[in-house]
Amino acid sequence: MRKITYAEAIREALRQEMRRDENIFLIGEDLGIYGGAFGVTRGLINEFGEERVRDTPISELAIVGASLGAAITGMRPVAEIMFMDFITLAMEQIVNQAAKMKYMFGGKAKVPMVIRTPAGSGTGAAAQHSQSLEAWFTHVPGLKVVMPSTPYDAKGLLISSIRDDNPVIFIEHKLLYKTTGEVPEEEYEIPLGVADIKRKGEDLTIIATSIMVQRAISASKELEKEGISVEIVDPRTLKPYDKKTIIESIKRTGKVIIVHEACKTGGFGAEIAAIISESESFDYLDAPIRRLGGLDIPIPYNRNLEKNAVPQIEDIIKAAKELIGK
Amino acid sequence: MRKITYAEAIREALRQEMRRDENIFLIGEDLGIYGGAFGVTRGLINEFGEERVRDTPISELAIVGASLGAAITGMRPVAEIMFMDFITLAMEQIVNQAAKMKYMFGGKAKVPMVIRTPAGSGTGAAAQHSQSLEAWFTHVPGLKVVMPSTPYDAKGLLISSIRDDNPVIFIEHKLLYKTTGEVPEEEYEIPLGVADIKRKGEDLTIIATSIMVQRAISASKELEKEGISVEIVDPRTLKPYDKKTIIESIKRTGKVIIVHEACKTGGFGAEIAAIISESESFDYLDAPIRRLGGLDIPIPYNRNLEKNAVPQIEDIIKAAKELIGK
Amino acid sequence: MELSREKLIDMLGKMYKIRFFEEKVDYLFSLGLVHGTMHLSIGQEAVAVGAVSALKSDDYILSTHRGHGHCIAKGADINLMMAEFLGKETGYCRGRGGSMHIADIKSGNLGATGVVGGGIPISTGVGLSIKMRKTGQVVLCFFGDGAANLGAFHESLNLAAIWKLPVIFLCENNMYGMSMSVKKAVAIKDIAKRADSYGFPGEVVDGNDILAVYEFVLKAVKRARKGEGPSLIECKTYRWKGHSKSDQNLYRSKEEIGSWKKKCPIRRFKEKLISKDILTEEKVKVIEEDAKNIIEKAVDFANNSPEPSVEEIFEGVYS
Amino acid sequence: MELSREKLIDMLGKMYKIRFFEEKVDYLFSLGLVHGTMHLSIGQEAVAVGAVSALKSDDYILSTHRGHGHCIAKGADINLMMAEFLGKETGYCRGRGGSMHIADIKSGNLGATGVVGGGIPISTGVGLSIKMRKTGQVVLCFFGDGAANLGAFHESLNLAAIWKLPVIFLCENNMYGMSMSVKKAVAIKDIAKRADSYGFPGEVVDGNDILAVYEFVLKAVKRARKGEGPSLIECKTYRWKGHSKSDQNLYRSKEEIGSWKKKCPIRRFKEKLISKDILTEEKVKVIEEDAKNIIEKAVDFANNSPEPSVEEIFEGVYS
Ligand SMILES: Cc1ncc(C[n+]2csc(CCOP(=O)(O)OP(=O)(O)O)c2C)c(N)n1
Ligand SMILES: Cc1ncc(C[n+]2csc(CCOP(=O)(O)OP(=O)(O)O)c2C)c(N)n1
Ligand SMILES: [Mg+2]
Ligand SMILES: [Mg+2]
Repeated sequence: MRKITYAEAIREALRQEMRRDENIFLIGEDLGIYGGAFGVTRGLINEFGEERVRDTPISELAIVGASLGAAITGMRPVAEIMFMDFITLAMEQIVNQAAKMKYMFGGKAKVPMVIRTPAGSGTGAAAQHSQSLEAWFTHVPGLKVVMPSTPYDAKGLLISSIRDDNPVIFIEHKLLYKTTGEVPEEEYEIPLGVADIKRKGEDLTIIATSIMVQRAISASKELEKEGISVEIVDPRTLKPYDKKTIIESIKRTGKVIIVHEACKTGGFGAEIAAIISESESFDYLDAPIRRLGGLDIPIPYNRNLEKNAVPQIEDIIKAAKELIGK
Repeated sequence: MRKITYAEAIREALRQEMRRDENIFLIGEDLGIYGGAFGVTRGLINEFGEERVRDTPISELAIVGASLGAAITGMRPVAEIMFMDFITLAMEQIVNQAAKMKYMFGGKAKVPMVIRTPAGSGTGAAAQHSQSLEAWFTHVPGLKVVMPSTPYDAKGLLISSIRDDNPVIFIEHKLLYKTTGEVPEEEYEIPLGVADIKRKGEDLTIIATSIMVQRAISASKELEKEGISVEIVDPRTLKPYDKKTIIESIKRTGKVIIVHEACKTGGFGAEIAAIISESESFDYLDAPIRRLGGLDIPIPYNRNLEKNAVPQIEDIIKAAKELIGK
Repeated sequence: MELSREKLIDMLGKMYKIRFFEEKVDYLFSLGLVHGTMHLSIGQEAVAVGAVSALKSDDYILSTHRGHGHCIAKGADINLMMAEFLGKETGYCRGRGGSMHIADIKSGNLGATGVVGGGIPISTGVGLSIKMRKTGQVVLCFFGDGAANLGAFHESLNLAAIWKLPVIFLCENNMYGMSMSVKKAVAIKDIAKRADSYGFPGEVVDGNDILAVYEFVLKAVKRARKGEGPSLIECKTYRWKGHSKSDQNLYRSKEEIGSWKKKCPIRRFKEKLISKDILTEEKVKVIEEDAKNIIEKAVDFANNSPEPSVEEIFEGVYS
Repeated sequence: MELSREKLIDMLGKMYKIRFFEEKVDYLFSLGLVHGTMHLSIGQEAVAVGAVSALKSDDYILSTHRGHGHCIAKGADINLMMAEFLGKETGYCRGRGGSMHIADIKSGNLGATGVVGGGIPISTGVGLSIKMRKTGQVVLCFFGDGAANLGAFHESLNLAAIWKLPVIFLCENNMYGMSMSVKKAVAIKDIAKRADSYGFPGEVVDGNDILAVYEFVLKAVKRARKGEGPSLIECKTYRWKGHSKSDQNLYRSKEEIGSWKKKCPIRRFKEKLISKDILTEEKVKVIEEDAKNIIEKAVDFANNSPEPSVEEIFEGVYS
């Protein structure tokens, strides 16, 4: 099958959906001629024009508010927040308004909107351009949270997110944009809330999100050489999340490592660890749960410090060996 | 000893600290003549005047920004955000600026500021005035997070928070304001990061925060009648949190329930459950960890729905009995 | 006056309904029958009714924490409002929203928000959607003087300006944001002047003169429908009651409150209609009685309505 | 001109240092020696130097993502800046901050922020602190045209206005926020006019004329020191380079860029100083060479500096 990049997969999903439904439009900073800070929307303005590829001033709160207002009156906006760090400016509209509107109004509002935003470190952009804040949004009822790790998933999950009638926080990773993978040309949906087993294995389950899925895959290839067979579960959607697939994998392997880039304390890994420890798979565990997350520090600028601030392939290998007792 | 309310204990801490150090000032909406939406700062303007009990326009982002600017240039502001729900408007300044400034600037900034804010439901104020968002802040390096459950703790922890040189999110609970307890008249500090065992017991550990400590105490009295002896651990500070006290308690009892009001998914209880399941106390557990948290819904207005949205005394009793197998 | 007799009478009736609705809920509250707080707009009825009267029925409004008046002006069913106020299953929001969140999306009432200024960004999106769907509607966004100091105000007015969105930003300046006098919170005389920062008209209106409100909003509506963009209208008015139930009214004087009560917008409009021979004292009495009856019936309706069921507590979180 | 000869020469020297610093880091970047992005202010040097020259050394500044010029104008040690730029332990921020976060709190440089508009709320607190501590200082807050559309701008200017804080809000209008032309982002001609919303002076200045910038800022500084409150100064200028390294410059024309290059603020100032007999071409050469040498030495210093140690990665998170 054709291989394209993660960024291209996202662009293709946007393009195909915009062709299908004229109520879909893009809104955010520098999406048009500039093509987005990471080039994701490049070229779309040529096909769809300024109305539907709508550049805004630097007004994150209003970007989300405008999306929300459009969503409840018949449109299907796809907003972009240029870096996830700046979503801090829009929390009020996301959390108090978009997430709660339907419930607060007795179920009568429909809020079909997507907020795309790139997270993650690794680009040398330091503390205010490198955060991974997905855990916050998993804590907010009314939102859905999606975090694709491959071009294939990015396309299918974005299409599903756009077609969903709820506010979806769609979190991309800057370092994944240029990674490639097989992606069908036609449109397809990947249902929200269904995990994917990225690799089958027997000795150990690694639950990883976003770029950590790729690192876990690399680690598992190394581990395989040493006779350790790793199963990799990618939840893909963090809210709702696919408890069943996670638990069944652990029941099979009896050991689990959870890996994400966000700070370990209070990260999404805590929720997964908690769910496991509350569930029947607790009895199947033959070693304590292991969490790998970012250090509890702001992301530093220096390349070496930056790298050390979040889990790398070697960290996953090391943790796996420790857990297996090798 | 003298008994005063939780609101009075906070006011007393503010008053005594402001007398001690003239660089401390209060900043927020309606603090002065109005005395704060919950009356916490009532009367302080008479002693300290408008300069140091500083009413602001409705500008939450600027309230935090103004506090931060003052803090790095020699003042010690104590800001109030009237309801925790509105802290969503100030996330940028809290998370990107205040929390990261010291690290980002190579350790050279000092950021002594406190943000007081009431959280919690139970007042019939519905979805946008009832949230408990502490988990978000525990996920942000550079912040400290404090959540007192008694008048005694409120006073001592607030004094320590004011004297701390880092940004502290100090989370009060609306329903606790009128509860009373013994509080010394003099000033005293309760170190941040030290849990308190609110009740000794043998059969089961309940880890509870804020108002859930009070509900757990009530539940434990009932459970005692049925021969179930409950130990209650109140972390008091969620960041940094006192892992040692938690783990030791669990090693003794072998069973644990974690209770908080915030939505269960992605709540602080997840972190606690994860820490336990990663630690040596894992081996001592003879039942799965049990988490009780708010339902994953916005807080509804109707009194009965509202009550059902968050853990109540009966829910704790029920969970305890199930865990004990009675 | 382009307004028909019928419409004028309807406007007066709505003012009475608002007044009586709020007096009633104030009373219910004092009996301890209400869980939560509420924000009364008694004294500000001319703004809600005057402004909404300049809209067509399929236009949109966005309301605030002090929103009962806006809803009634937009034609809300008082039964469903009262049921919501009392947290009943039959209420507009199935008892999940309460006083601060009454909404009726299908009638164009896009709801009240408890976050000051929270509706302003949303209104820009509604305007954008109108523009993109080319429906010719407009959206009227209510907010208070206090809201005009939030970042949301600035970002939204700027967005509406550059895209020429059909939004009417209506600032109800009742002189205070909770205890904060607008004189302390804003260093200029008129909030309306802030429109200059965005390049569209800003107007100051006597908010206790319903016809003046109507007239200025109508002008803004026409402008919006023509695609000329947004307007900011500041209606100067006053709330007679405390900010909410926790208010001890320490920040303003009895005299000040008393002087504004003398400027009652309902009496003023009523007298005008009588002086213009549109109504008589007797007819007004009938209108008043009708309004009172509607409120009483609504209380009965609400009282006889079931509570929401706890089994259904999860309903409405997701589509 | 109240400025001493010495000071004028120092100002020109600083402009050269900024220019050469940025040309150098651009070059280092092109060699692949830099991890991350950066934002160059080449073409805007008159704003940074003109504005900061109106301050005393114990006054404060707040800088932006495009902040190298502000730091140098405030007297930063170029060695420590370059070391920070290259992520070294000897840098201002021990390699933790990088290009976007250079700060030197003790010299009054309260740091650069990577969040557009992020420094504006902070500046109000600095102003408040000055006022409460009665130190007679002022704070100069830099931000771009793009930042003027953020809520942070509005809330902060309002706060500074009502409390009469000693803040100078300095908007560097370089015509674009990334690819967004200010003409599309703002519906009025001058951002300075927005000061009217808060009741304090707003001035438009030719940002390529260093003496004009100096003069207007000095006026604002005097006002602030007298306790009369804040000012907004909009300096119209232009950035010659792309927004950042990801910029393909598709949104503006070669002609436009070229026309602004002709208005080079350094050449303009240099020529003025020569025409006023304050400098000669030869002396200027010396100043230029000195500036170049300082930059070269800084690169050496940075290159010879150690990397931060991974063992100390946690240092600085908490006090
Ligand atoms: C963002 C935010 N901050 C604070 C509050 C608390 N609060 C509720 S109403 C109010 C005053 C609002 O003033 P204004 O906008 O003038 O409206 P009014 O109440 O006068 O109708 C305040 C401070 C809130 N609801 N939202
Ligand atoms: C809140 C926020 N939104 C978006 C960005 C991405 N961004 C960085 S600089 C920039 C343009 C800023 O424009 P302006 O304020 O005019 O400053 P300039 O870059 O022109 O100096 C943008 C959009 C950001 N850093 N912060
Ligand atoms: Mg008001
Ligand atoms: Mg600019």
